[in-house]
Amino acid sequence: MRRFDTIVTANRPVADGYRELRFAWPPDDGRRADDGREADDPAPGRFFTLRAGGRYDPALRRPFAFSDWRPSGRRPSGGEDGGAIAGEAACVFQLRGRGTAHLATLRPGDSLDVLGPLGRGFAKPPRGARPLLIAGGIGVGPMLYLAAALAADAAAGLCEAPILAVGARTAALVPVGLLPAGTAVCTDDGSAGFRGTVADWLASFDPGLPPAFYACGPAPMMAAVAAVAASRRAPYEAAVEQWMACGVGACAGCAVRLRSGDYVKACSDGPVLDGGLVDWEAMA
Amino acid sequence: MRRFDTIVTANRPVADGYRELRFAWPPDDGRRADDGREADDPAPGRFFTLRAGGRYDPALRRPFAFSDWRPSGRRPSGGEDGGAIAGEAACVFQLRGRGTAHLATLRPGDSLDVLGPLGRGFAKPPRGARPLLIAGGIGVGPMLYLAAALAADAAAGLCEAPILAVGARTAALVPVGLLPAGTAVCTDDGSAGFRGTVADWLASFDPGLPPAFYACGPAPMMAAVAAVAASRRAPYEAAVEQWMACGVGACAGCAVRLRSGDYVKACSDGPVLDGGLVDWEAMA
Amino acid sequence: MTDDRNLGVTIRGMTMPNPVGVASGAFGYGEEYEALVDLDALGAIYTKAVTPEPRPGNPAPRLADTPAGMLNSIGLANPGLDAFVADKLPFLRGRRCSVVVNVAGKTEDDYLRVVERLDGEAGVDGYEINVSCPNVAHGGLAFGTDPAQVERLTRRLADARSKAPGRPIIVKLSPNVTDITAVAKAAEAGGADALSCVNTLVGMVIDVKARRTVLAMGTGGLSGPAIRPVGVACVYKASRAVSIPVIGLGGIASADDALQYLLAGAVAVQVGTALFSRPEAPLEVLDGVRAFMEREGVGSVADIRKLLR
Amino acid sequence: MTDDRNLGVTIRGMTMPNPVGVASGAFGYGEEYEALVDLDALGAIYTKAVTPEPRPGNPAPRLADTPAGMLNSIGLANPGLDAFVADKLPFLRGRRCSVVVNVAGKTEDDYLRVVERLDGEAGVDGYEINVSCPNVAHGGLAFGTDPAQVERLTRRLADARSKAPGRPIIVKLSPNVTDITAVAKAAEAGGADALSCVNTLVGMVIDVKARRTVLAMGTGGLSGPAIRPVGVACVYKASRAVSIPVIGLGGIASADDALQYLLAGAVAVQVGTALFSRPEAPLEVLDGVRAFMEREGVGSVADIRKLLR
Ligand SMILES: Cc1cc2nc3c(=O)[nH]c(=O)nc-3n(C[C@H](O)[C@H](O)[C@H](O)COP(=O)(O)OP(=O)(O)OC[C@H]3O[C@@H](n4cnc5c(N)ncnc54)[C@H](O)[C@@H]3O)c2cc1C
Ligand SMILES: Cc1cc2nc3c(=O)[nH]c(=O)nc-3n(C[C@H](O)[C@H](O)[C@H](O)COP(=O)(O)OP(=O)(O)OC[C@H]3O[C@@H](n4cnc5c(N)ncnc54)[C@H](O)[C@@H]3O)c2cc1C
Ligand SMILES: Cc1cc2nc3c(=O)[nH]c(=O)nc-3n(C[C@H](O)[C@H](O)[C@H](O)COP(=O)(O)O)c2cc1C
Ligand SMILES: Cc1cc2nc3c(=O)[nH]c(=O)nc-3n(C[C@H](O)[C@H](O)[C@H](O)COP(=O)(O)O)c2cc1C
Ligand code: FES
Ligand code: FES
Repeated sequence: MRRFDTIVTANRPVADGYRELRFAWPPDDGRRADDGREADDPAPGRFFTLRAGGRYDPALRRPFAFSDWRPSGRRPSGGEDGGAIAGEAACVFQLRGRGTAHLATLRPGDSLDVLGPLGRGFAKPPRGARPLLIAGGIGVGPMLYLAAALAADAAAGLCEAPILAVGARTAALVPVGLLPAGTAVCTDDGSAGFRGTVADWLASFDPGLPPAFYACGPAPMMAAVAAVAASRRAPYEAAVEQWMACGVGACAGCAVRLRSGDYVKACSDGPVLDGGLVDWEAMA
Repeated sequence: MRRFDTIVTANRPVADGYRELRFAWPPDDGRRADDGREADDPAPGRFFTLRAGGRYDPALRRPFAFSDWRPSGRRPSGGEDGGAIAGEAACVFQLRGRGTAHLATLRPGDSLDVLGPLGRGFAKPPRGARPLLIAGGIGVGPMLYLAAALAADAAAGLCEAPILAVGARTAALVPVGLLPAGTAVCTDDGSAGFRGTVADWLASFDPGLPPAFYACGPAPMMAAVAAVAASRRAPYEAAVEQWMACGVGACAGCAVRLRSGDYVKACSDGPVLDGGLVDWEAMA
Repeated sequence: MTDDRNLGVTIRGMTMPNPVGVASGAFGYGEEYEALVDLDALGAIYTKAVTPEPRPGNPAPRLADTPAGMLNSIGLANPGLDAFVADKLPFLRGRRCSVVVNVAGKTEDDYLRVVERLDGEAGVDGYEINVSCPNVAHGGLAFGTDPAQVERLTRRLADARSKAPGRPIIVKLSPNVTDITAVAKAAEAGGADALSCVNTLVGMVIDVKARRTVLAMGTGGLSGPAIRPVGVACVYKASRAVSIPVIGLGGIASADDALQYLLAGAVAVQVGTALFSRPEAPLEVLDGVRAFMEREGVGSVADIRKLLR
Repeated sequence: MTDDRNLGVTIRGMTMPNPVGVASGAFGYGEEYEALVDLDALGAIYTKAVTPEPRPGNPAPRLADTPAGMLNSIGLANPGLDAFVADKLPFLRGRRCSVVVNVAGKTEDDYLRVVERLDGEAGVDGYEINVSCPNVAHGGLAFGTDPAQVERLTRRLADARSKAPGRPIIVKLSPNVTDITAVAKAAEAGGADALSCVNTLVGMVIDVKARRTVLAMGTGGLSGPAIRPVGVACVYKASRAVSIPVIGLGGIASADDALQYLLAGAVAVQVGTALFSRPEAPLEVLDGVRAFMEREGVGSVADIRKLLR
């Protein structure tokens, strides 16, 4: 984890009100460790915070999940540029308020103030389980990244192939260009893919294998997945969203209520939590 | 006077820590009236305020004097574009704090929020008097504009040719590229032109005719010109600087103390005031 | 579509055509902004403070820039009661919007003199009693911080109102107090028809390079978006402590800001500092409040607060 | 070049290596920021509040974004005295910077319990008494607003300090009072060794779309650059009302901000909210203060205030 100033490499619309922001990732940062949980590993489910405006306004940085990350390196084949591959990270963000409005104005080459990687990412699926990835709204970024990572793991024989489902109100809100082949698209109005919520889709879907749930999205969706996961006695890795100040576990600002009544910190205990333990009602 | 959103046309450095900002002036605005004092006339000595940052931070707009203004119009000869000439206004600004730091980042095509024209500009010189224009620091913008206007008037036989003197600590602070031929440059360190302050220069300068003083710059310089003007019993049109809030005479925030002890408003009674009446000590 | 009459706000005998006014001190006496703002579209103009005698105001500089805000130490600069009536009131008379005169003074008698004299003048719709001015000394502290004195002053003013009994007395509260509900209740007990909430917070900016305070007076009043959360909390508390209407202000720059105040319990709002940045701000605020009421199907401005969960 | 020893600030038996600390609640118990900030370069760590019992804190959401600031209603969430000593203090012990424990509680006895227990523990250099916490009810108002109670509590704490008599009692003042000098004098009279100034202002943000307060608790504490002018004014007044040292905080994000406080009369500063935006802010502040002292030829931090004209 480190605060650093870097450079925007791309910033483009990917759906109505959604953009993908890409930026250079410093070469000496974020080498992926083998256990996938190392402090500097930008693993799926982990996040970073951006300064989204002036020096002190907004006073709070804005958190975003990695939607992609590639370390810098060298192509073994070399080439004109000596084979250098620049490191890059990305997020998919929704335009919500003043912070994201500012981020939308950034152009390639603009400076970007990043703090990360932060938080706990997704655990690996149990052997023999089918990873079911459910994304809604701003949850699409981290699930895309997780889908890609699990697909690579599956190709290497480390887990079963993941299935990604993306839910949205209507087709225009789905970042189709970013979705891997085979993604189940669900729209409330039926304008693309399955008509209904991802929860509806889930109810009618047979994963073949015992499922392992992964989800990120609005609280009602997260709660619906929790119900399905509970009924199937399946593990549920849920990435939560909560206002943050420090992002490092120091301020206790990002409290998430568990069904036990206890509070955990979204930034350091999460953002990935056991979805069966979270009090989703309190998050709504 | 009007608040409007326009477009930056140019923004370039003109000296160490000084930039010239140019922007489109709306076609239906600021037609110059004959008496030179019309509400919408961007005359020399008048100013405008810019929003220099976000929607509400800074909360106070920043005032700048016109350093140039050209109305839109049509070339009588026509041409490919039908002879259209776009209106344009400009200021020369010094990088001081957060507002001007923001302005320095603006690029051609960026939007600009302008309120103006505001305030009272310079009076015409008395017939037969030699206009002596003294600029220091951020005062250079309005004096350039006044020098150009008086030169045009002089060419039309309406007044005597003006003489412009520009003072700075050192040569690098002088926007040489903007100065008309014949400008007397004074530097404290003698790195360009006359070695010494503009007041020193003035003391040794013989205008030939009875002088009419015009000045804009730091308070000590303004006070020195006041002394010279008083000793020569010459008129002194002095453009003052004071923090402003409304810019239109409503808030009484921009109070400037006169030697009488009364206060006047820099924005609506000025910014051009009778330099002999201002309490320059209180401005320092 | 909501009928525009539903935007009206009545306080005692004064009916403001809509809930969005311009705050005292930020809009002069109206005339100065005529070229920039359609005055007839405003709900009310709260004038710059009027004192019995002309006041030159404080030494300069009187302004400082702060994060998302500003400091002022204008010091009640105003032409005085006679000049107000002779030179400023004629322009204000006959405006479609309500005209509320902000009243200030050094002593209680000063306040009385202003109200008694203006009661005889047409064109004034109400009085906003500036008891929160840092310049009116009272035991070393500002006037409006002592509930007992606020109650007494309010009662004297309410009693004095004979010629124009329909004009409301609106007491303007300071946020610089330990307990704003105590002052609010005191004003209500004294007979205030409404409260306005809040005046500026006491603040200071030091120019480190020059090694002195930016304001010649040292401290000044902090206003602008920076103080909005303080104002909203004050209105929330004050409106629950009294049964007279509360007018909210402090950092309102957009409709969303105004709606925060209206949801917190205000029946009307004022726009101050935001005028400096965007003179058309009050009209944009009004448009947004109107759109909100239509969208939410709210019948009157005073009903907006009922929507708060 | 200024010898770094001149940056030291001594309060009773505690000597902070430099005047720049990190504010209570913004830096946890130090450990959380270890990867981001060189703790040994700080002047002091003021811990998150410690109460006798563990506290889960307030319902969520606990944070809101405001213009140039933020609201928090963390609610003194902390693991309690025993867990603090067992789990947090060992990490803090042996840091080069001073460790000031922020003490809170529901009753006066709660405060005493924390100080008495910690007096027996090495690694604590001083106590910051959080009498300005909106959660400690006292006649409906926050504790720290009543001078008599502040004096009594301070006296009890100062008297109780037996095992570690060198550790200073620093009373942290609330800006939510009519007269901060009255509370400052009360703390001094009770035997406080220093004051810290200011805690947060009471504020509220309403989510207009959701029609409810953003914070689950309704109101929260406003911090960040927005409140800096209020903090500077409070330090200016408090430091002139007492002869004990004052530590300034509230919206400090840069050296210039810190120097405003030091010129206003503070002998040291704390950085809170700015840490969230820029964890290295306190070190940048320190560099800037050091550079200022060298440039101006000031021999000690406490002499900076003498430069104010
Ligand atoms: C760990 C984590 C990962 C996230 N990943 C993504 C992502 O990949 N893509 C994405 O688009 N968004 C993501 N978010 C949410 C994102 O941080 C907010 O949308 C963003 O901060 C909004 O900033 P703003 O200034 O535009 O909106 P604001 O004007 O500040 O807020 C607009 C509204 O959004 C809500 N909001 C803002 N921030 C948060 C937050 N942190 N938690 C809950 N509600 C909030 C508020 O209720 C507010 O009303 C993530 C949040 C967290 C905590
Ligand atoms: C009528 C008028 C015309 C002006 N014309 C020009 C011009 O043509 N070119 C130019 O460079 N500047 C001009 N100025 C000054 C210009 O407005 C300030 O330099 C600018 O506002 C600084 O903004 P900032 O945010 O960069 O600095 P800040 O960080 O806000 O201020 C930096 C320092 O500048 C001083 N300062 C800032 N604004 C003012 C002000 N309005 N009056 C006095 N002191 C101030 C303050 O003391 C402050 O310490 C003019 C001012 C007035 C009143
Ligand atoms: C320049 C200025 C002058 C003010 N003068 C007065 C005044 O004369 N009387 C008064 O009651 N309030 C006065 N105020 C306070 C405002 O009316 C208002 O209460 C305060 O600024 C908060 O609102 P805002 O944040 O929208 O500006 C003044 C404020 C400013 C900025
Ligand atoms: C998230 C958060 C938690 C805080 N917790 C405490 C606390 O436990 N005890 C305390 O005395 N002050 C607490 N404060 C107040 C700060 O220490 C500080 O007084 C205030 O935030 C003003 O400084 P700033 O603007 O630099 O943040 C907290 C502030 C924040 C933002
Ligand atoms: S954001 Fe500070 S603890 Fe999570
Ligand atoms: S800036 Fe408001 S009167 Fe001049």
